[in-house]
Amino acid sequence: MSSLLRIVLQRLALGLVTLFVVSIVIFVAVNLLPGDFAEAILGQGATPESVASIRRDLGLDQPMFFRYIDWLKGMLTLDLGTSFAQLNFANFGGAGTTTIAEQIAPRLGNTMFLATVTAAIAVPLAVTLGILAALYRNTAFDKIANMFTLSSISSPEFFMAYVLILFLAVLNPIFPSLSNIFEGMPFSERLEKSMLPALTLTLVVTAHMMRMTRAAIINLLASPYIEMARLKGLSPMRVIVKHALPNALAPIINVIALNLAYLITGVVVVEVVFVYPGIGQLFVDSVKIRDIPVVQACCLIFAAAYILLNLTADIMSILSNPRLRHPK
Amino acid sequence: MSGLLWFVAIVLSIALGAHVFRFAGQKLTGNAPKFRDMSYGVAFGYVLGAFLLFWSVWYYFQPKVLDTGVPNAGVVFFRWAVQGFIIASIAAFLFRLFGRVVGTDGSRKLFRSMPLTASFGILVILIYAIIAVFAGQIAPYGQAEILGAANVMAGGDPAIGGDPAYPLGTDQIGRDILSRLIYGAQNTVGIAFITTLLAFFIGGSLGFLAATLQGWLDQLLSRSVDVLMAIPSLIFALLLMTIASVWADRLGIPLTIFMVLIIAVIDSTRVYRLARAVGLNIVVMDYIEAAKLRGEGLGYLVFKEILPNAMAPLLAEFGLRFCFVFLTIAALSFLGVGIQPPLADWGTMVKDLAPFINFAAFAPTVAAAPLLAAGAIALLTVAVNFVVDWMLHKSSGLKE
Amino acid sequence: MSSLLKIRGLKIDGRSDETWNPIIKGVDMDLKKGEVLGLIGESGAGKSTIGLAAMGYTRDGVRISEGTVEFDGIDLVTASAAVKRNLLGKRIAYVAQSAAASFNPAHKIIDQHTEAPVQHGVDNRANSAADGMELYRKLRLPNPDEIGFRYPHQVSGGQLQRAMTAMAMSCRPDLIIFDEPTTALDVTTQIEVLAAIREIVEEFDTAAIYITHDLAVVAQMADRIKVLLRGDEVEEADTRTMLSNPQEDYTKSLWAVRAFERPAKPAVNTGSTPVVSVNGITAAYGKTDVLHDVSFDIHAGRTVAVVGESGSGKSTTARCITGLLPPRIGDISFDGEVLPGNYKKRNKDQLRQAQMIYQMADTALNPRKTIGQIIGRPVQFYMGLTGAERRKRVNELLEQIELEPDTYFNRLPSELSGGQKQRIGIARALAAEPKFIICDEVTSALDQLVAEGILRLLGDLQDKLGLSYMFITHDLATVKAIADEVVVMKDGKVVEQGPKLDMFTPPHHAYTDLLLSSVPEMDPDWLTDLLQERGVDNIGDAAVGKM
Amino acid sequence: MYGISRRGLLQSGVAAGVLAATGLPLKAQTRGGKLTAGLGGANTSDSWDGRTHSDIFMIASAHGCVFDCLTEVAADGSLVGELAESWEASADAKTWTFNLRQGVTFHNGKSFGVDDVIESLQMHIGEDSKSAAKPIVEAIVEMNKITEHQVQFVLASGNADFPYLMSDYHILMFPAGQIEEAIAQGIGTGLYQVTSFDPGVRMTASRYADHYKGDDAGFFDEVEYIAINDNTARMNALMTGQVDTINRIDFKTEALLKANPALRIQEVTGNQHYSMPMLTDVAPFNDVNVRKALKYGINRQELVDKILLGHGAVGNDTPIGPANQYYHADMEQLSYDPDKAKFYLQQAGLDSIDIDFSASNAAFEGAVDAGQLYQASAAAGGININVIQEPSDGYWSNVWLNKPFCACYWSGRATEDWMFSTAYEEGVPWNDSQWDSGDSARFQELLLAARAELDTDTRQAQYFEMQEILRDEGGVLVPMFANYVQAVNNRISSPDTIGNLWQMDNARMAERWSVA
Repeated sequence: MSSLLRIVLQRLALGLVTLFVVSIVIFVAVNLLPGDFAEAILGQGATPESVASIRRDLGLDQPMFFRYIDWLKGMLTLDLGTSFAQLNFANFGGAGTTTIAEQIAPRLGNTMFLATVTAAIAVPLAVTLGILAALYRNTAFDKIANMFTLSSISSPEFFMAYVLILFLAVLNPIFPSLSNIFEGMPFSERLEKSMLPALTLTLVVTAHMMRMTRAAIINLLASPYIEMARLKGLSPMRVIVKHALPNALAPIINVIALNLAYLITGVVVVEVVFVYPGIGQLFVDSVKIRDIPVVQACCLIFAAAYILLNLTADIMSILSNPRLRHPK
Repeated sequence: MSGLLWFVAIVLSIALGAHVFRFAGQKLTGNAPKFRDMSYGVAFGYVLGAFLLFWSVWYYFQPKVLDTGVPNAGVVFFRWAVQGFIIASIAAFLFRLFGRVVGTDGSRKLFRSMPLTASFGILVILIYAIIAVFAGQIAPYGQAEILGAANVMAGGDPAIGGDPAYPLGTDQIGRDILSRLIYGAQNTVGIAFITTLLAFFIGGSLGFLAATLQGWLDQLLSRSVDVLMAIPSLIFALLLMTIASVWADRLGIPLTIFMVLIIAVIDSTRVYRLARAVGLNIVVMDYIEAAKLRGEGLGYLVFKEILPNAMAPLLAEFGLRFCFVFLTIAALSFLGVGIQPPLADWGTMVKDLAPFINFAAFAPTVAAAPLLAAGAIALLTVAVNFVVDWMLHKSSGLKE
Repeated sequence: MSSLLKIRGLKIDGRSDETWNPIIKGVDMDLKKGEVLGLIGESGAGKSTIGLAAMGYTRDGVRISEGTVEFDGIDLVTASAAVKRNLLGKRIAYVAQSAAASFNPAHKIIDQHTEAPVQHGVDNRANSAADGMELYRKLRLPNPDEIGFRYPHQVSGGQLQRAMTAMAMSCRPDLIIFDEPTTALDVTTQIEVLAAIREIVEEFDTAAIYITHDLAVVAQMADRIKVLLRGDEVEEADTRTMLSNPQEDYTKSLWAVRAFERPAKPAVNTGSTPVVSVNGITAAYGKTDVLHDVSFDIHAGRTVAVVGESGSGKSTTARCITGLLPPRIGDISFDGEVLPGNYKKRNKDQLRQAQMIYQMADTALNPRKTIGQIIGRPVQFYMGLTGAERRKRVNELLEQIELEPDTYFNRLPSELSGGQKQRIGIARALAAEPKFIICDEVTSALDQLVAEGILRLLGDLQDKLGLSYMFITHDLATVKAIADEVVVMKDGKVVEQGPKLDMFTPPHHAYTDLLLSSVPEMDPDWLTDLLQERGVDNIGDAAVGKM
Repeated sequence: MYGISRRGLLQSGVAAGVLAATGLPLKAQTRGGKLTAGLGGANTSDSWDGRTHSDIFMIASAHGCVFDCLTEVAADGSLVGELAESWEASADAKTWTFNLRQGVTFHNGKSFGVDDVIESLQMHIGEDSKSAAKPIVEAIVEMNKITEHQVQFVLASGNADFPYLMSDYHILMFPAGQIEEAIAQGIGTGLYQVTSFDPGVRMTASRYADHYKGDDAGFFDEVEYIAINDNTARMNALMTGQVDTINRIDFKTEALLKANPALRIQEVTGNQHYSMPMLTDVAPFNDVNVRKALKYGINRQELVDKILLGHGAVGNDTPIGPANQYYHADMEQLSYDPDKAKFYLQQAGLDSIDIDFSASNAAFEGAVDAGQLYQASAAAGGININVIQEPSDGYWSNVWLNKPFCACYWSGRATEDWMFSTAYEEGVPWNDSQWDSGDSARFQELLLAARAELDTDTRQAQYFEMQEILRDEGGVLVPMFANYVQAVNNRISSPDTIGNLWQMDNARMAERWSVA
């Protein structure tokens, strides 16, 4: 058990180091964003004096290194800082500014909600279809499923989104095409409004998950212990559930984690199409007005989610491996 | 609510049908093994398939125009889809037949073992290649040519603002959309292809180098790649493209070149991973050891011993990466930072034409233009995926 | 009692490139209750396919096209899936080649053991588990009450193989198919498993089909032997008859292989400089030493066989000699001159002088290069020959390894048979015109007839070119056939070394003794005798250090 | 194209806003229901701070729903009182006295008075203030509280337009002493009280029960403004009935929208204009003949047709548009005439001329295309225009006011004086043509005179003359005015007269529209 713990801790440490390096990369990249908040927000009114005054107020005249240290300090205390917009607003004399954390939390919550709804539809669907395709491989079912999944992997998300809008919102008004969810909305309405983006994402990720599940199961079905189980006269169901699935868990978990990571980070396009107030929208909007602290925070959250999910997958597959769980 | 009831009723009747089907099959065929050993799920599948088939036929023959005079857009689109599917199948079949008769022994053998999907894929790729190369000859107008009438509607129906001279209409400054769609093949596909090549050049050579030399170089490269890969690619690309857009402006270098570089670098991380993994598998082979012990240099090892053996998985990956790059470019263009006008590009076209989708209900042809642009993207990636899928299946070495 | 299993006109097809090709071309078989039938044949003979077909089971891409498989009056070919499921595991059981792969890694051994009885309703779980422990005890597994609660990876290969036999016994079947159950094991481990299987089969009077490619093994296990060749039946007879009086040419040639032995060479002059001298090398992977103070010499024109079980350090020694693993202590000298430890520091000539032939010809030849390129490269690299000269030299080499140059020059390795590939490996080594060649298990992946051909070729080449060989093998028969001197290794140490004759005449070191005595012989009574000699209780101890 | 109205004449001193409220409902408007609007122009940095407002979402939310100003521009362009009941000026237009409406309460119950006015105005001044309304408020040298409901402003110099300036959407009335709280929560005196606000996403408000505007305005029980910056999504929301109205419709689909019987399109021309300023102190633009040549070399109608797709009106090189009170509509229109362009070039002693024109789509959508069209048309007059595409980032700080000839955008100003004093008065920072007395002393003279002139007719004559000067000699090409185009679902009825000062009926659709 101790070796297992050590491996898990090692992975965690590696994840943290990666996150740290990623934070530097993000910081540098974001700070290379040309033009700046002052110019972006002032627009036509950007006289050199007003730009300089805003820059001074926001601390943009500090060297990058000091800004990074400040930022990192904030991160370590889970303080994401305050957006330029809010800082600028504070400098106007306004008060009651909201921090980025407060600003992002509901957005992240919305994105997570979308990801959860999608996962709730996509994961069982994909795993079931994957198992079925593996069981009935090379049959018409498998081939049709293969064709459909390949097609849906291949289509750009926005295409999927528009096709769904066309069929489920315009031609048959079943779901609203505008996902303007907000806090305090009843769950059922929220669900209804999130349905189209969730379905779009489902189409995108299901295909991938299904194919991977299918491949993992087929890979396993060729292994001698499955043959052994069959030769014991076990029912096909039992062979799958008792003998194949436990061993297919690691790859399946991996695929699910990867796709969840994708869901949280890859939703930008879908959020833009459906006007879904998620973190992807916030990111795009913030890039537009060069609100660097928000862009940084978003990027870091994306990267952290990505690293965390990969880490989870990694650890889960370690945990699901009996060799590591029960060392000699 | 009634919709839900209908749904439940249909599912129940299919479930019942499955039972009847299996039972009847067993009785009628005198308990032939096919029916005797048929599980309930399979029977359900057959009945469901039959149901869908019947429904499709029924739906296909619904009237195109409703009693109220409004076009039944669903049926129109469905007919297009079905007709497209049938034409595609026939074309793929004929193409495969052609391949089986004409060509060298090797190519004929290849075509003999080819599934229809793969031959369809190859056919589509060929057609795209031809369109891309001969866009200038095929397109009725230039991609940036501003014609007299702006905002002509697609479909050529003057009643809703169309003009038969421009079957897909013109955009807001009067460029012919059909021509732009054709030129889009050149730009979108060409740029994606170059980007993928570059990504493979960078990722592939570094990956093999890491696999062959191992040690600190491998560690350094692999950890850097880990870091780059921890930043979601679309987000990273978006960020870098925003940065690049200004540098492009300032330096007067087309943004497209930056885009090619950025996507190539981001994508090369994935290629690196694969090349390194494949390389590591090959490096442990005894023939590599034999070459090393012979005293062969690094160049010989990488290019003469490793590369030829890595070609199959790399080629398959090339297809997949191409699709990915293609979709990324489309997505970036869709978000407004990709290929810049006046170059015609499908992603931008989808974004620009998307509002027409809203009008599909009463003018189906109008919605066709954005769907065609998006469909052009989808069709090529589907085709490439079909071919790659077949290649992977054939070599069977590196499935997923 | 009529026959338990009756196979008539069994034909099986395999699919390749979308067409079905026959792989079993009509086999008949009868098996009475309690009888053990040995199925013997070389790779590709269809042994396993027949074994599985006897259970009414075919793998993917394989189908029974004709014939009947009647088990206790039920035709398994036409029986419904449910009927077959009811028989499998309960009345017909299977023991696979690799227990490590055939036990599900996710479940404990005892859970897998009880699965068949519980699922078939033969017994409840508790009773079945208790019975399992009883069987483990009978099979002399260590800690029989506890071993079942381990996961498969926590148990050694030989023990796992016995546990699988126990699992096959769990429902007390009428018939067990043993599919090469000892092939993957070391000789010393093989004995225990063989003994266990034989004992338990006898005790429960279970009929069995024993599939193997090893004549000596089948001689110990089977009442009758059936010889197969490429999906066809060659002959069938009871064991003693078959051994003493084979009828068919093919069978005879199989028997004859075992008699091959090269004449002994005169003793080495004392004082002559050995070609290769391994001087007290200690080497490590990471921090653990895997070789401890290994020393031996290889003289010109001589073959030194390095013998030992897997993990004994044979291949590591080879890696040290080639310079792939620089030794931590000690050195290697070549013609009296000390070589740099790392191959990268050796010069071209030093590299040229020592060549290597690998076990797996598949991985030793670059599959993307033609034979001409593979052999031509060292010719060009070392000798600087190009164009027609190079082609000429390659042709010479191909002739030396007895392959027709014009036929093979442009072929790819995938178009060759296993033996031919191994010959190409030899030619590639020869192309460097070396003095010394390391042969790493060069015959262990080959069928016996082919292996013999390779050994003969190597011997001839040695005579012709005066080569020295270091011959790494775990197979003592090979040692006997070609070695001049023998080095026995165990756990990274040299246990014993000397001329072959000395080694095969007692007294030896205890380990050498164990090793030698564990090699099965063609005598049907060998196992019985050996067990008596060693004493039943000592069989388990034979596997010291193999836990 | 309707809704172009002329502002009624205002006599100095007294406000017309004696009757409560705005607009003049021509038909009975039903109360109740909900207005859902999908608006572009929202940002995550949005807040209730009026000083930062610049785009429609917040203007419609704050100025149009939650907050009030002292005065209000009605749909027909006339100035009426909002929180001020009446006002009068001294003869020199320097001292203004405003009588505030009584009995008005903020949404938190605080009653409205002079202190609120003074404090709300003071928000905009101060050294660090970045308020867009700073120049307006800075002009006030004294604010005197006369009674609880009467306030006096003393200006640095006379300004007849002062009451107009008080209708500016930045100058919202906040509760004194609670400004921070009011900014955080959106507490104003407007018709609607905030129920939720999510910056860059959504704003909802409900009708404030006892509002002083009574039954004649604010007909909805609830309003919901949804931020939809994406054109397609906005259109889609309207088409699928998820919103009742949207701003800035996509011209591409206009024909199809018009064909939809359930919708109608509102289009008005306001003061929003696209311009091409040249620096009149830089050669060759310092030569009035070159400027004239350039004015004749541009094909304005073509620009309107191609850049605005017809959704606009040709400009006459003045920034004064139909929404201004003294818009000189009958002034002779400049038109494309390459011969005249050639003629004026010859006057300048040139046969042909090479000119660099800097443009970026940051100036306005299609600016680069406009440059190319200009290039094509000007060539016939011997003017060789070289269009330089400038980076979008930093366009306003690096190109505008720096490059001698570039593309520019102005949203326009409610009053002539405000517009002129922002960009045409000698020495002001945004004078993007360096227009000064050296170019036209008469213009600068008139500007000062008209500012303090309380007599309408005199003022009109002065402003007309200024527009003529700009047309003939000015350093700014104003080729076109862009229309405000919005679409409304027929479920919602709107008055016949639609405000043209700002999009969405002067951002006051929640106040003026109702359920049909």
